[in-house]
Amino acid sequence: MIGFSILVRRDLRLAFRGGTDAMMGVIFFVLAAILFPFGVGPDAAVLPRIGGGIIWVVALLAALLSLERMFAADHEDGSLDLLYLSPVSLGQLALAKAFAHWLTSGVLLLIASPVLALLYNLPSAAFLPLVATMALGTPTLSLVGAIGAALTLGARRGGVLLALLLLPLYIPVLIFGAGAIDGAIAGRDITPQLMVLGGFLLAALALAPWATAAALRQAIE
Amino acid sequence: MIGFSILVRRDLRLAFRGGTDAMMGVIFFVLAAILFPFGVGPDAAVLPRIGGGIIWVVALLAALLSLERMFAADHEDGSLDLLYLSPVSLGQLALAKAFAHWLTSGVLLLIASPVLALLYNLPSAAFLPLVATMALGTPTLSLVGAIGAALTLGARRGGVLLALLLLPLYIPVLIFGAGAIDGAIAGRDITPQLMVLGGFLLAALALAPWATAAALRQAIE
Amino acid sequence: MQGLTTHKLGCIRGERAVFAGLDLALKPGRAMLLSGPNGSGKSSLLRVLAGLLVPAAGRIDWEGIDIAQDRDGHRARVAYIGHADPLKPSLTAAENLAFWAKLYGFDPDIEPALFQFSIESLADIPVRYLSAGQRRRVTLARLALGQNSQAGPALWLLDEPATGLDPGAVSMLANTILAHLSNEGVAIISTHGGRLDELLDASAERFDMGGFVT
Amino acid sequence: MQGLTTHKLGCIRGERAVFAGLDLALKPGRAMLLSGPNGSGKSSLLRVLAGLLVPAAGRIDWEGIDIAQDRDGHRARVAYIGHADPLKPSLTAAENLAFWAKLYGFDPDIEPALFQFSIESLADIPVRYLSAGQRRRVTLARLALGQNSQAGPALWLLDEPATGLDPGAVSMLANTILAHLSNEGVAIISTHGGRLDELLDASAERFDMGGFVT
Amino acid sequence: MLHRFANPARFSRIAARVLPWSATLTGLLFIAGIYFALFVSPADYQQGDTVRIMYVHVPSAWMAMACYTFIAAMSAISLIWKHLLADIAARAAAPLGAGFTVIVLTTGSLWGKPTWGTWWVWDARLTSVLVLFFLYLGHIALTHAFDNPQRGARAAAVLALVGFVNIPIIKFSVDWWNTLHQPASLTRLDRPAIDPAMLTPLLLMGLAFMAYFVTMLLIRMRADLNAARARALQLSAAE
Ligand code: HEM
Ligand SMILES: Nc1ncnc2c1ncn2[C@@H]1O[C@H](COP(=O)(O)OP(=O)(O)OP(=O)(O)O)[C@@H](O)[C@H]1O
Ligand SMILES: Nc1ncnc2c1ncn2[C@@H]1O[C@H](COP(=O)(O)OP(=O)(O)OP(=O)(O)O)[C@@H](O)[C@H]1O
Ligand SMILES: [Mg+2]
Ligand SMILES: [Mg+2]
Repeated sequence: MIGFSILVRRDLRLAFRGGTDAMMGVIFFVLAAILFPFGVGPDAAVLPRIGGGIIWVVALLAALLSLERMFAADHEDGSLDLLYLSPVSLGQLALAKAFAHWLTSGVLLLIASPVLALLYNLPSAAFLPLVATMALGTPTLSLVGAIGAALTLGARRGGVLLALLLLPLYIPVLIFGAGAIDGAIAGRDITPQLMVLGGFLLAALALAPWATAAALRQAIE
Repeated sequence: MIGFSILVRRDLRLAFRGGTDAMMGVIFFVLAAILFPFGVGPDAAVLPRIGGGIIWVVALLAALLSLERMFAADHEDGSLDLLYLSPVSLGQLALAKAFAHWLTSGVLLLIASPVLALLYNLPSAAFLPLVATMALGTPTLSLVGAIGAALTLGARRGGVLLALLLLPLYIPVLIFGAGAIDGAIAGRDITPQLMVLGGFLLAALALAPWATAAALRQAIE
Repeated sequence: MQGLTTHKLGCIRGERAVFAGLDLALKPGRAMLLSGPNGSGKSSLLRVLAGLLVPAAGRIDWEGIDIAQDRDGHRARVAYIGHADPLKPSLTAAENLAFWAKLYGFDPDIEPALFQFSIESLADIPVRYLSAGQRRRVTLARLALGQNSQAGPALWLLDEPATGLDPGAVSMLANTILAHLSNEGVAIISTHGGRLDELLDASAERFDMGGFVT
Repeated sequence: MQGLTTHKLGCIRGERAVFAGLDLALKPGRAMLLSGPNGSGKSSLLRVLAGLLVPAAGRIDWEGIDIAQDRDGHRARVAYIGHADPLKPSLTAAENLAFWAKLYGFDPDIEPALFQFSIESLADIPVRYLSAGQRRRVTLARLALGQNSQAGPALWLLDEPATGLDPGAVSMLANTILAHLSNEGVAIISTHGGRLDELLDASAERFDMGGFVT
Repeated sequence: MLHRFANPARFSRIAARVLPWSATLTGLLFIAGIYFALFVSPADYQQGDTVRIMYVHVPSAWMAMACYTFIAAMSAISLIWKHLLADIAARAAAPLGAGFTVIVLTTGSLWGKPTWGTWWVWDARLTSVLVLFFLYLGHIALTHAFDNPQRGARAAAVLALVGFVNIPIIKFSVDWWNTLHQPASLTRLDRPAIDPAMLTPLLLMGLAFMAYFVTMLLIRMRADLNAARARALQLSAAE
């Protein structure tokens, strides 16, 4: 676990110094959310209706955006070789990377989302579900994203490929996340959706580090 | 002009081989457009209402996305030094880079947008205006984006900075682009909006290469 | 058999055989200088020995035991320096080194390592602002980190470590390597000739990869 | 005064003076070997001479005329090789070279240049798959491109060009430089000693940057 | 180098022997299946003749899932035992699976229009099949994304295993969430809830799809092996 925290702290420091694109995700998130009213027209009573969905889609795109270079810099400058040779296992590395990614994107999205909810005039019943689904969903995005980032390391047209690979894996999270908010607005019980999102998270926690490690092992050659 | 076409062809080849992120923009565009119905709920009659705005916002984000590395790779591997020392002026380089960026993102967005309009069930009156505003607007995005990309070369937290710099410059394009589509759906004359977009494009064509060249000159040291 | 031996080692990269049938033997306390024309497979061999590349054929033994039997043990005994400098431009030299020291469980005091390569004054400068040779020194200081720790790596695999170093720094590197050898360590060093070769001459075997290109 | 001269040249990087009061003079047909410890400013000097960095003080004359008077003319006479290899990994060696040849208006036939550095067989391999020395050869082949063209650059500024080259390739490089000098060209080459120095010895001045570090 | 192809060589020989039989069987099963589906089985009292879409829709749905399962199994073998044939089998099966999935999606939409009144709804069954389609596409793209084919195979294998979680979701989506789509009536633990007159053509078509898959798989694997051997010969000739 010491290795884990060393790795997380390094990634956070790099993100803070601007060495990585993780922060980009949040800026993107807020920016995109601000842009939508300009595009759609702010007067429309339509905003609260679509707000939950838009916030979730944008969160997903923001996660995707910052993922591509999760391992790329370390791959290019030879750091990945050294990380592999270190006493820390690749599984732990994967978990640390995903956790750092979540801290620099997911958590900030989480904090930003109530503000956006205000911006979109979401009914107050939607606030808690929005934050809850984000809290359950964004770690899954980071964990699953790590698999994709590792799989496409050094691939031709990596960015496109990454999007293609992650799209099917992200859609379920999106559906249940946005579904819960809609449900809450309609006054329905959203426990089932939260359970499913929690299940996704548990499955991702169990599977993703393993799969990411396997993918990284292939990328080192 | 020979230099211009050599540069454009190189960038296209690199994009095709997957060396750059330009194509990422389009995939992102289509992907985002596919995701929205998942998030917003497809049954809603709301999709055609917000379709034009969404398409424009997503186009803008797609342009932004592929901009960050417009000059970055050339900066890192020393190619920018050689480009500067070549007989081709930095202004021409800036124009070539923006044009290549537009060919690999804007044009594809242009082609994809009618498909998305279908997907969103936009009224048929909106098709031509959508394509026309895209045709006038996306080159402006590329040209203005080149300034931002050059300014943030080697800067700390470049991505965030880029987004912050470009956001205010992009919003006018977005407002008039999305406004034209709404106007067309409402049956109004959209010539004024198209004129404004055309004006933006001319201004960008005149100013952006010069500003980009100045920014590049600062980045080489 | 003590030290490192390879048996009929072969390597394939991108569907093309780089070398085949390679037999090496290196006793503790000795270095091996790998030479050979560009593209003859020196870097590939070092990566295979480090366990970064899986050999297409043959095996590698350490103290007579196949390293494939004990991957974790092998990783713990390898110190690898590649062509690239695995440094983050936005972190300072000291931060870069401290990270690797902590991750590898080395002594967290990096001062002696900085001193060994005479880069104390660069410690707090972001690597982005260092010259090529200064960066290389920071990379090499990692070797000193392991050396100054209790159970540092025994097998050093150095891929043209002297690239970009001035003569003074080459001597520092040579001294570091000689100290490692005197500790019963093993070092395999790829090189194209130069001062480092001369300084290590007395303690090194030589191996020319030229003959094994397939 | 023929050739290149500098007067009281000074350079500041990152708010720190790297060197100051530098006076150089180099006649056509001569090379200059720059040496000096890591961080002494060799690369910085070469970048200043190339016009990539603006000097903080002093001036640079070519054939007695200040280069600041004629930036475009100066750019056209410079061939610059830096520490990094400006090659795109996804393009083949031939595509990379052909691009620079076309952009600089050199002879588009790159065969002789490939031949000069003995990399004909690598022409169609993406640079991604080349070894470090093979990449360096591709970078250097750019010099041959200009040389084989009608009015190639007269001022070569080479920053540790022999990095990663095997002895054979160093000879190819030395021959290329000697041919350039015999054409009344000028070359300034940073180096840490080694074979290239020996091969160029007869046609080169030496200059130690060590004394100008501020 | 040769020992790597010794085992595949044996595979090629066996495949050559099996192929004519499986191809013939495929043809016969298709003829019988189509005959029963079009002429023997009755039209549905509710849906009329559109019910005959089922005889394509359901077998291709089975095969789309079975094929993915096959790929996942091959991927596990490839990752654990590093067996060359497993890589090749997975690579050969992916486009076939993608094809079956396209058939499910199109026949489903065609069927949906008359019965549900819409081409498409975003319910769990339909969505998870769409996800399956994207997974196939990702698998194919990843396989070919690297200059080193082995890297592509390994990366795709990891993806196949990760994506396998989708298969139970497709299978049980109709039970876990109430959807428009038909729940399982045939592949249930108790007795099939379907008229035998409809069961016969369905089973015949299922077997025909299966035989078609095996035949195509063998053909594609053999072609792949031959290409690899040609490349190896070329390289050794160049040296
Ligand atoms: C694009 C839309 C559709 C998709 C993606 C789809 C997908 C599937 C899948 C994956 C299965 C296999 C289930 C299993 O073996 O457990 C299946 C079976 C079936 N589908 Fe669809 N389907 C679609 C539309 C329809 C429509 C419109 C109908 C008719 C109303 C229909 C009727 C059936 C029936 C009767 C079965 C057999 C169930 C069983 O006996 O197990 N499907 N479908
Ligand atoms: N981009 C930069 N910004 C600020 N300072 C820099 C930058 N690049 C180099 N320096 C500093 O300028 C000084 C001279 O660096 P330069 O690269 O010219 O040295 P050098 O003689 O080429 O060294 P080497 O032999 O290591 O290549 C060094 O102290 C270095 O730290
Ligand atoms: N990632 C790769 N994929 C495919 N082939 C590669 C790869 N890296 C290197 N090669 C090829 O393998 C051969 C050996 O390369 P290697 O880097 O081991 O040579 P080297 O002896 O270290 O050369 P140098 O002296 O130039 O560093 C070369 O022909 C090279 O083109
Ligand atoms: Mg090498
Ligand atoms: Mg230097």
